[in-house]
Formats: sequence, structure tokens, C-alpha cells
Amino acid sequence: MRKCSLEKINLLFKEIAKNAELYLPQDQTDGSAAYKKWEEGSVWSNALNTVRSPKDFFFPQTEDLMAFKTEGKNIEVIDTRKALDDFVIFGVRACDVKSFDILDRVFLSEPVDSFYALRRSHGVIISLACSKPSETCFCKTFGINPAEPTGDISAWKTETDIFFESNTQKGKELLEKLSALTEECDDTAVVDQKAKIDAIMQKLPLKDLKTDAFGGGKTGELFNAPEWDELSEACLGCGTCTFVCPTCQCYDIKDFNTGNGVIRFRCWDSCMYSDFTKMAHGNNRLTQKERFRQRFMHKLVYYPENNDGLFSCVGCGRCLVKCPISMNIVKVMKKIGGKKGE
Amino acid sequence: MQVNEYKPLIVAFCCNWCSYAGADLAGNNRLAYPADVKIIRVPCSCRVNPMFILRAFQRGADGVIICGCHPGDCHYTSGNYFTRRRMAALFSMLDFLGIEKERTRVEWVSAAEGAKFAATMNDFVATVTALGENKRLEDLRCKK
Amino acid sequence: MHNNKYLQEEIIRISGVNPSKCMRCGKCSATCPAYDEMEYHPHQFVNMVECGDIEPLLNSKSLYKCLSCFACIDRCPRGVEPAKVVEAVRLTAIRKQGANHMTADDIPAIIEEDTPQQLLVSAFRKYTK
Amino acid sequence: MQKITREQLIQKASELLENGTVSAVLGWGIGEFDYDVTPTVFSTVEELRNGFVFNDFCGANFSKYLVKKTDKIEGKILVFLKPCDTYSFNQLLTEHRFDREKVYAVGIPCEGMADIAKVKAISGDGIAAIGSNGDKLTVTTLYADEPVVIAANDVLAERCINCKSKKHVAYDELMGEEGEVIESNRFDEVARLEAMTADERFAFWQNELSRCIRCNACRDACPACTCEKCVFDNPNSGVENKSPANEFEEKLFHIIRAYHVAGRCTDCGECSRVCPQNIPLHLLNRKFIKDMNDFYGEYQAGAEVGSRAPLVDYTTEDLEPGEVFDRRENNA
Amino acid sequence: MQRVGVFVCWCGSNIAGTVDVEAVSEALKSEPGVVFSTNYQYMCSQAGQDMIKQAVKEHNLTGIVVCSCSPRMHEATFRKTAAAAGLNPYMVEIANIREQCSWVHKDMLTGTEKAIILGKAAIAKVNLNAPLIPGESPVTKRALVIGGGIAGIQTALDIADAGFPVDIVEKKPTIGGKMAQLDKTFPTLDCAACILTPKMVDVAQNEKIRIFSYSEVTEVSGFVGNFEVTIKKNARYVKEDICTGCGACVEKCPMKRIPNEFNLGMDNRPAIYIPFAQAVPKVATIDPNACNMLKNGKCGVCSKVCAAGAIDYTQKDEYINEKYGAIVVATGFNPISMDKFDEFAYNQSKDVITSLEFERLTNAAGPSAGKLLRPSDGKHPHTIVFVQCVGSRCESCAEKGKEYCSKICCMYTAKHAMLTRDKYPDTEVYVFYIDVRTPGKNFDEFYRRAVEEYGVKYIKGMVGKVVPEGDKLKVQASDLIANKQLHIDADLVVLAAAIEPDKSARPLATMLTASMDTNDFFTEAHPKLRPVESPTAGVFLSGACQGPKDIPETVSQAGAAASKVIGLLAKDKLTGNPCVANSNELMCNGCSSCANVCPYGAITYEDKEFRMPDRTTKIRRVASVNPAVCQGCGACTVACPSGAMDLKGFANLQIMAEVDAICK
Repeated sequence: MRKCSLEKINLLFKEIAKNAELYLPQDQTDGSAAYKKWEEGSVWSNALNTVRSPKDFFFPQTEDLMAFKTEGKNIEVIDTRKALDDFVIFGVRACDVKSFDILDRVFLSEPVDSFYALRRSHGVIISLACSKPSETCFCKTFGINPAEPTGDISAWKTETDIFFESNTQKGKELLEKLSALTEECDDTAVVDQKAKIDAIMQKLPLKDLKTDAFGGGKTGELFNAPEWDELSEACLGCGTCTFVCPTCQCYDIKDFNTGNGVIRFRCWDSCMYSDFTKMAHGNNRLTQKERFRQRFMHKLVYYPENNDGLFSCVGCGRCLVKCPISMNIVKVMKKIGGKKGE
Repeated sequence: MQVNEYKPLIVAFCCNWCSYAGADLAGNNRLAYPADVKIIRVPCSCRVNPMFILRAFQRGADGVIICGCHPGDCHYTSGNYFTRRRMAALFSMLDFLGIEKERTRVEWVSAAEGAKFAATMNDFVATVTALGENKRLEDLRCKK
Repeated sequence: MHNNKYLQEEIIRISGVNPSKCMRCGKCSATCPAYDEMEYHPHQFVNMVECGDIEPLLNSKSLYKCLSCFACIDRCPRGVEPAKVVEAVRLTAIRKQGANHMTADDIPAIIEEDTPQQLLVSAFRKYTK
Repeated sequence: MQKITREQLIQKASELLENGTVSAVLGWGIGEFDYDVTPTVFSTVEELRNGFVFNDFCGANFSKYLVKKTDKIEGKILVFLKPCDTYSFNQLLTEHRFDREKVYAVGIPCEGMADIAKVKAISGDGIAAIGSNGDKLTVTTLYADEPVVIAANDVLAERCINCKSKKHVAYDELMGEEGEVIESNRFDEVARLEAMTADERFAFWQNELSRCIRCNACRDACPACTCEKCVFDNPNSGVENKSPANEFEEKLFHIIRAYHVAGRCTDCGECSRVCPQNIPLHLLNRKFIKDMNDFYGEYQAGAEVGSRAPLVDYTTEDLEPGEVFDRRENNA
Repeated sequence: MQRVGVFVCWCGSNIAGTVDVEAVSEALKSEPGVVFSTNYQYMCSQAGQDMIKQAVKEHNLTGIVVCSCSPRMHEATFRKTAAAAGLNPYMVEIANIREQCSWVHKDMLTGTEKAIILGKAAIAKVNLNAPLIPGESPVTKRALVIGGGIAGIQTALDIADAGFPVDIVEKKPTIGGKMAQLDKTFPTLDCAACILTPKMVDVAQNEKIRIFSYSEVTEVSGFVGNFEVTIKKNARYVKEDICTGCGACVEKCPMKRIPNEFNLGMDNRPAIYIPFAQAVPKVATIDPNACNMLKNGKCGVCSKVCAAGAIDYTQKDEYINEKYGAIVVATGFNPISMDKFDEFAYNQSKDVITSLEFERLTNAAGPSAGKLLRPSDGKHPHTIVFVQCVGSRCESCAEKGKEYCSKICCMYTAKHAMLTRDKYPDTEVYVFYIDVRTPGKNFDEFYRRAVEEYGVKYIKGMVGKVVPEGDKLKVQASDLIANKQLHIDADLVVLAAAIEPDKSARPLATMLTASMDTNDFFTEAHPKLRPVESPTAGVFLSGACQGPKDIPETVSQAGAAASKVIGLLAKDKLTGNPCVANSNELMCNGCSSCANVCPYGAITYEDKEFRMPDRTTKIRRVASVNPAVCQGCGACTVACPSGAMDLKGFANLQIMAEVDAICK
């Protein structure tokens, strides 16, 4: 384990930024935090987490896939892929780190999404333990320990120092490059912090939320549950939950006619939208209830069914904070899961 | 040394009854104005949807001008009165977003005002040329 | 007729008048209070400048007979502004001769008890560079 | 801090349910925490007792729900309307968006709603409980030893700070005392931006709109946006898109969104409330309102049913689009 | 996908002079949808049109783009060509590469480049065109003539002669207009009354013609073939159908000192009056501003002396609604005000008069019973100065005069001068002119007679000022040919005041949605080819409302307008413009924004049952457009928040496609 004094943190950032683009949470003018590229003078945010999840780094909201250039009646196909530099994402919380596993299973299984894979291979993740989780946090429900974030390098921040431990070869290499600014140390402070975090976890209001009612094979049982009507009643059909979610991975592929050709791009889509997966015959899910149900069934039943029981929610709590009508996965789990969810 | 002179792209929406006829009259009288101006015929200035204007800027226009009959002379009685309000609101909003207000204009040109049409276009092209390329409301995807 | 292009352009430039707008109605001359004193009348000024026939005007006393009352400017239906043409020819004459026709020293001799100051200003405008 | 209590509202709703005036109640449903309130339809007294809540976080404007709910429910639906909601209610009636006969509207007073983000900014994160006592909120958190006491006025939502009216413009029944239309300073921020240079304004909006994730929450929460098919979802509209692909798309969406509700927007503030990225969208709407007030005389959308919005009206003496700017420069 | 044919016209050298037509047709060949592209010398010629028809057949074209002159010129031509070739006529788009390209750009390179872009825009649009079928609407077989001067009278008589009913609306108590005030008419010198009054009587006696005198049009709605007009009949306080026009009331009325408008205020009339002896209708009218009975409730003399009992002090303004198939505007002219021409002392001396006042002075029915006497002292004037172009051709003084030539002044001044010299040979007559304009049959001969036979002194030059001094008018003028300044002691100065359209024309134009030029003359649909039609379908122009005119011209234009009206009324049905709005009911919210902006009331709402996306059915309020009433302005399309309302022929996507093509 290595540590660095917080006083030297900017030197550390500078050192990292020498070899790769460094992104870390920074405060925005509206008071929220967002991952932004580190530049001389950038200030690392104290916020618990960012509004947008770090999935953008690997699965950006819009991404050009290819382009067609038209001239008269001729069409030329253009590869829009650009060379990518190595980059480092700093300060990723345990929940968000876990979300990458969930995305990987979608994008890196056959057929591999080469755009995603390329970005993934260039990124180094430095995670950060949560010393002050929010009341909206429920990562523990999904077996995530905010005191033990994974990633290429795990980090813990105390009042005075920041501690690092590498978990992968990539992480090890990066940490070695930073050896001049860090020093070897024991894990006393980190163990101490882990204990504190564990204690707080016991106090979180959502600590008892259970997934027992969900998982693969539950489709028949849950699909026609009468509670879906009530739960989806107020849903506005916006995409807020989807777009702030670190694990939502649906996208639409669209063509943009530039006048001189076409750019084919993909962009995030939301299963809450009325035209989601609209096909020649029309829509699969015609009512907001069906769309609403899809989102939660996918996270809690369909995904685990196809992915060895892994739920595609990491309990980051973003949707709890951001939903305009405060309807969210926790309310769904409690209602649909009945007593088992308690 | 080759000087690459900046030529703006101007989209002019002209109502069929007055301004388009005014543009024709400018042609009849051989009153020159820059070829940068491209005219789109609409039945009435009130047919111009703000979306068309934004679309033009997106696609690379540097200025958009809407020409209609003089207030009170609308072939459809009241069309240009609505245009006047809609465009006042839209232009004010574009300005509010920091987009150069000189890039948009409404002019009333009657069928008898060929000279005014040409003069207006000359002036508008000069104004937009002085502003330079539209950078604040452009869509880079549409650039060549 | 002598056509002095250079002077013609000079006068048109100084006066800012477009003599080709004149439709030969003669209202300027009809209204001119100094008409009888003048060898060349306001409409002739405009016409002769339009033709480039400048020399006779430069040499004529008419230049200094114009009162600059601007009646012709007021009455001209075409906005030609003959008085400005006269003024421009006058300036051309003065500049050409390279001398002032009036200096500040002359004033005490000319001045009378009730002379309005504007007259002096006008006189300076007319008789000096 | 609210003058009317949960119990009073439950009593009123129960009464109306039981005497058959209404067959359902549109109200606020209890959440996981003390602040995450969800609009809920209650059909029995028992449901009301278990799930109805009324506190300082009941900001959601119910008017828009009436478009869909009045169709689904047999008989009348009871809706509780805060003063600002009544304007949206009227505006929707003006646009024939729901059947007035199917609604029993109860006007309730509002002392202004709290913004949970502002509460957290003072109390810190990890909220365990929020209590209300007079004009104070008592916030218990996981990290502070003592509850934090906050003046309710310090955490008022932006739209409530600039509340334009405490007067209900529509109701079948009014609970509590009727308030007045307020001389608010709601246009001050617009004026501040207007006073900036174009470059400054451009930078301001560039920064704000760059955060947009195009989740459509602003549109979907907006009581004026009740189109059967929104142009942004319609591939034939020419502006359809799903993502803020670049700066242009960000601006296009927000200009058109604001333009489409111009003259119809009652300034209820839902757009800014629901924006996950805290973009001050209400400023765009207010800009239109302010302009139209300045150009064409005072107009408050929803103040009365059937009024004609400035953009579908005209006078022969209206100012020219070019004069808009001269006018501002002269005023400045 | 369309199969588009592109036809580039050279228009001789009009286009080909500045646009490389070959390059244009070549460049457009590769545009999407284009399967054929060519160019030809005159596309509008028979050979050109045949070429289009041939190409439609050979290449199975579904759309046509003609790059040529303005669509305002030949769109209809090419639509007919397309129809003849079996295509829907609305599958034609015109790229205007003449008026808006070759004629305004001098450089071949830029001209060609722009022509290609305009062609691309037209192709982009035609690719989205759909066949349109025009609707039909009935024609109300009745015409309205607004204005009862010689223009209105002649138009009404001609229309009635063809068997159609006509209404004349005249704001004065009698028809007759300006011509009724004139004495003699040039160049034949026959008396105006002698030729006008029989026509007025014809109007009165024609069963097909109704006269609404002392009335005005207050509201016009509808469209060609189907106008709905509200006519306000001002209360004249005399029952028109009972009054015999005997004149007893006029004689007995005690309020006798009201300035007589008919004589331009040069004498007086009573409060109850008949403008002149041959008035039609010959009915008395009470001036409510002058009548003591109406003002104070005291008097009632006229009522007492009226044997027919026609006086009705309680009469109210009456509003009449009537439907018309066609409207003719014949609102005429007035001399401009002389108030601002201080130099001519019009307001300082009664003996400075306008030519129209001179007409009254010399008219036998005028204030001096036809004797030419000075208004100030009733003496015979011995020296008369006529000043031409007062306020006409006046460019620098827009607030005073008019930039245009008033056209009639040269001739009537020659008439006045001649008649004066004829009747009073002892009178010196001077005419100050800038130019004498006499293009017309027997006009110049007439003017020369004034000079040669009657000794009128024509002086090239203008009057600079007129100063009243004692009983004389000191006229200072220049004689440009003699190069002299003249000083004339005149007894009478007559100003040939410029003429301007009647003030009622501007609000009327707004009601009719007919366009006007900057001088408030009505604009004709085409300056050469459609001189009696306004651009607004069903509205026609007659007389001086369209531009200064003398009587023969007015009468011939009146006849022309009548023939156009007859042509319209003879049709049973009108084919409408198919470019109308239509509402997509699935997207319509029923919000009424569109109806709020529709100037024609073409949009109504109905409740319809719909199957909703969520499998339910719902009764929704949706807009529906009456295609016969819709005129296709498109105001509704922008007002509609959901984009449910679109305009055929100018659809959102079509215009955006044009924008895209231009901005490429």
C-alpha cells in the first residue's frame, strides 16, 4: 500500500496527466459534480458522487459509428473511429466500478462491441472508498462494499492522506510511475476507515433492502404483479433514471443527414420512452406501465437470468435523487418484493 | 498570395405575394445584390417556422432574413402580424442566448419595392459578412 | 463648350449634389431674390456644372451675389440644392486663387452697429477658405 | 411550515370519497424518506390514511396528470391544487386538454415548497429525518450529532422564492384562506442576463446547456407539454433526436421547447425543478414571458380560461422585430 | 423515390448570358431522384413544352423541375404542360434562375453556381411533392363596386348589362364622383354633365343595379366567388324610398351657411341638401353636424315642409350583409392638400385656387353660375397664372407632394387656359410648365391650339413664389428660355395640384387584403398583363385608385374590369388552390392555437374517437380544415405546437429540404 499526502495531490494529478488524460470529479457551477478533464488549477470535488455516472467514458451518450459521404449519386463509406489515448478516471466509487462489470458483460461478450472494448482497454480506473455514504445509497444490497472499491487501483481518502493499492497489472504500472510522489505505508489508517464505513453502513436507512424476491427465473411470478399499475401510475416517461444510471446500456442507432452525407451514430436510449425499440410493426410496449416494468424487470430479473445471477443495479442511488416524481427501484423492490424485500 | 474572401451564406424566406415579387422586380430592373442570398418561396411570411430558421443555421447559414408584405398589406390579412410577433420573440430569445442579433432580420418588402429588396440584401450581406462565420449556432457535423 | 471634368467632379464632391436629378423646372431661379444681380442664375449653375462648363462660373461675379438664403434649396422639388452648388463653385474659385477674399482684419472696417454676427459668420464662410 | 395539514386534507378527501362526489383522489404519496413524495391516485379512505402525505416537499404540479387520469377514471377525480398549479389547470382547460366536469378541484394554500438540494447543502448529506415546526425544518442526519435547524425560507425552491401568486384562479372548493397575486421579482435574473454582453450570455448558456443529458424530464413534467406526439419524438418533424449530440442540438432542443410553450407557459417552474442537471430552464420561459409583457402588455397564461396568448394574437401597432433590441438598449 | 426531370431554360440570353446552362443541367443530373436533365433555348415555347411532355413519356417522370424565370411568370404554364403530359400539375417546381439569379448577378461563375444551388433546392422539394387535387367552391353571382364615380358607374353598367346583379357603394350622398364636378372635358370640350348624367340615370334605372349611397364598406371576409361584405348605410335622416327630391326642404332649411363640399367650399348649402340637381339618387340628406334638430332637438322645418313625409330624425346607421362573387375597387382620387405649399400663398389668398376649384368657378352650376369671377371680390380676373406640377414629380418633399406625375394636369390646364381665352379674350393667361405631356389621341393638337389659336402664353419655367399685395397677386417666376425672372401681377393663380388616391383606399385595401404601392395606389396583379386585377383573387381595379388616369382611360379600364368580373361570375364553380393546410388528427391536441390565427375561420373542431397507442379508445377534440375556405397562408402550421398542422405544397419537410439543399 502506498500513500500520498493530500497536500501533494495536485502534483500527483499532474504526474498522472503527463502520460494519460486524467478525469476526476470536479464541481460545476450548479453545485453538482461531474467528471472533467484535469488541467492545471482543476480542483477535485468533495461531492460523494457525480450526477452523470462514469459509464460515459466507455459508453458515451453519443458516438459516431460510421459515416457516408454522398456526392451526386455516389456514396462513400467512412470509418469515423479515431485513435484513442490512454486515460485515467480518478475517484470512481465502488458502486460505479461495479457498473463496469455489468456493462462489460453486455458489450464484451460476443459479438464484442469494438467501440466499447477500445475505450475499455485504454482506461485505467482509480476507485475511491466512500467515507460518507448518503441515505440514498444501497450498494450493499447488491453485495458491494463501499469500503472496498475495486478497479485498477483502489484508493482511500482520510483527512490528511490518500492511500492506494493496485489490483491489476495496469494499476500496478500506473502506481509505479507515481512512486516518486507516494510512499510505502502500512494499512492501519485504511483498516480504521473501513471499520468506520462499516459502522455507517449499519445506520443507512436502506441497509435492509433485500434482493431475495428477484433474480433469474422470477419472470412468471413478477411479470403480472398487480402492483405495477400503482407503481407506474405517476411515471412521466422521461429518461432521467436511465440516463443517470451507471448500468443502463440501451442505445439507439440513428442516422443524421448532414446535407453532404449521413453520420450513423448511436446514442443512449431509454426504455421509458414511447418509441423505445420501435420496429416496423410498431412498439413492443405500448403503455407506460409496460415500459416502466421493463426497466425494473430487466435490472432485477432478466439480466441476472442471463448473467449468473448478477443484478444490473449497483445501488448508487442516482435515480432516487433525480427522478422528478421520486419513483425508483427501491420503491419497486419493496412493493413488488413484498415482505421479502424488507 | 491568395486571399480567400469570406462569402456568407444567406437564406431569405420571401412571401409569395410581396417580397418574392419584390425580388423578381429587383431582377427585372437588374438591381444587383450578392449571389450569397438564396431565396426560398413561402406563401406568406407567417409560414416561416422558427424551426426553419434554426435549421438553416444548423446547416451552415450565416444569416437568415424573412421578408413579407408590409404590415397591413398581407395577402392573407394578418399573416405578417403573426410573423412580426413570432420573430420578435424568437430573435429576442436568440439574442438572450448570446447569438448575434444581426444574423436574423425581418424586412417588409412590397411587390413594388425591387430597389428596397436589392438594397436590403446588400445591406444584410454586408452586415453578416462583417460578423463573419456563424459559430454560435452551427452544427459541426454539417460542415464539409 | 469647355468641359472641365476635374473641376466638375470636384464641385460635385464638395457640394454633395447630384445635378442630374434636376428636371429643369427653374423653380430655384423663380424663387431667387438675387436673380437680377446674377449673370448666371441658380438653375444655370446646376445645368452648367452638369455639363462641366465650369470656367464661366468661376469667373462670374454671380458667385458672390448668391445670398446663401437657401430659398432654392427649400423650393426645389427634386432635392437638388442649387445653393450648395454655388457654394461649391465659390470654394473652388477661392481655393484656386489661393487667397482669402476677406481677412479678420477687414472686419472692423465693415462692421456696423447692428450687424448681426451671423452675417459675419456667413461672410467668412463665403469669402475665406 | 404549510398552514394546511395532512390530516385536514385526508379528512376532506375522505369526505368527498365517501359522499360519492369523487371516485379517486390525486394526491401526494409517502416515500422512503421524508422528502421523496410521489404523485399517487388514492381510491379508498384506507389508502389515504396509509399513503397520503403533505409536507414541504409536495412540489409536483398535478395539473398535467389530469389529461390522462380524467380519461381513465369513472366519475370525478379530486385534485389538490396549490395556487401556482391552478394556472396550469386553467391553461390546460383553455387548450381543451381535459374535461372540467370530470374534476373536483380543491384549492389549498401553499407557503412555498422546500428544495431538498438546498436542505442538503446546509445540513449535509445522509438525511435520516426531516421534521417541520412552524417556519423551521429540523433535519437529522447520519453524520451530525445534533439535528440541524433550518429556516424554511432559506431552503425555498427557486420558483417559490419568486412566487407570482398565492391566489387560486380555479377551484371548486377552497381550503384555507385565499391569497393575493404577488409583485414578484421573478424577472430580475432575466434582466441581469439581458444586461450582460452577448458574449457573456453565450458563455453563460453554453455552460448551463452543456450539462443537458436530454432526459426530456423538463418536457415530460411540463404541464404545457401535453402534445399527443412531441415534435422531438416525431421522425417527420425534422427536429427529432434523442441525444444532445452536440452544442447545436442542446440549443435547438431548449429553444424549441421554450418557444413551443411561449405564451402558454404559466411559469410553474416544474422544468427547473425536475432537471437532474440543475439547468435554469425557467429562465428561458421567463424570458419569453418578460418579452411578451414588455412588447404586448401584461399577460399571465392560465389567469383565465379562454384567454388568447400573445403569439396567437396581434395588433396592427406591434413593434418590429428589429425594434426589440433598440428598445432594450433604450431601457438600459 | 421520384423520377425527376430537370429542364434548364436559356431564356435566349436572359439566363444563358450569365448562367452556364449546360453546366447547370449537367450538375443537376447527378442529384438524387433525377433521371433526366436537359437545357433548351425557350422552355416556355411550344417546342420547349413539347420537350417536357416527350421526356415525361420517355423517362416515366414523376416530377419536373424547370430552372427558368420566376414561378410567378410561368409556373402555371409548366403546370399545364405537366397536366398535358399526364402528370399531376403540382408535381412541378420552378427554380427561379432568371429574376433571382441571372438578372441580378453579373458574373458567369457565381451565376452558374447559384443556379445549380437553386436547382438542387427545387429538386429536393419536388422529391417530397405529392400530387394535389384542387377543391371547388361555388360562385355568388353578384358583384360589388366600391365607389360611384365614372369608373364605378361604367363598371356597374357593363356588369349589369351582362345580366349580373351589381351593388354600388358610394360614400357621398350621390354617385357621380369627380366627373360630376367638372365643367368641360378635354380634348373635345363637351360638357361633363352632359355625358355623365345620362349614365347616372341609367344606373338608377337599371334593375340589376342597387345603389348604396352615403354608405361605406366596413367589413370584408371570404374569398374569390364567396365574399361576405358588411355595408354601413349611414343615416341620412331622409327615407330614401319616399323622398321625391323636390327640394322644398332644402329651400326652407334655416341653417344655410354650411360650406358646400360639392363646390369645394366656395359657396354654402343648407343643413339638408341635395349635392346637385342631377344627383342620383335624387334624395335629400341631412348633415347631422349642421342640423339644429339633430343637434339640439329644435327646428324640424324640413319635416314640416316635406309633403311626402320623408324626413326621419330617428334614422340610424344601418348595416347590410351581402354576399358577392367579385369586388371592384373604384375609389378614385382627390387633389392633394395645398396647405404645405406656402410659396403659392394658397392659404393666404382666396384668389389662389386649385384647378378643381377653377372647374367649379367656370361651371354653370357652380358658385358663380359659370362666370369666371375672383372668389375674393367677385371681379373679373384679367391676368391669370396657371402653375403646373404643384406637388407632382416632387421627390424631395414627400411630406408635401408626390413623386409621380399626376398625368391629367397638362391637359386640363390647357383646357382651362383655352376656355378662358375663348370666353374672355381680354384676359392674359400664362401657363408655367416644366414639361407639357400630351400623349393621347388629339391631345397635343389640343395643346397646340391653346397656344396657337387662343394665344395662351406657355412659359417654360416654374413659379417661385406668389405674394398677395393689395388686390393683386405678385407672381415671381422664371422664364428659362428667355433666361429672365418674371414678375407678373396676377388676378388669379390656379394651381394644378397633384392627385392622390382617396384616403378611404388604405383601410379598404387592408379589408380586401389587396396590396398597395407606397403611394397608396392599388397594385395590379401584373403591371402589363393584368392591369385591372388586384393580386387578391376576385378583387378588381377600376379607375384612378390604381394610378392617375383621365376619363377615357378610366372608362376603358372600367370596362375591362367589368369584363373580368363577368368572366368570373359566368363560372358556376371555381377551382381552388390545393395548397391548403391539413391537420394530422393523430397528432392534433385540439388546443385551438391554429383556429386563433386563421384569418378565414377555415378551422373547426370535432370530437372524434381514436384508438390510442396504449390500446384504449378515446374521444378527442381535433382540428379540421375546410379546404374551400383555407387560402394556404400557413399561419396555423407555425402556431401548432405539435406540428400536426402542415401545408400542402409547402410542407415542413419540403421547406426544410430546400433549406438543406441551399445550405449544403
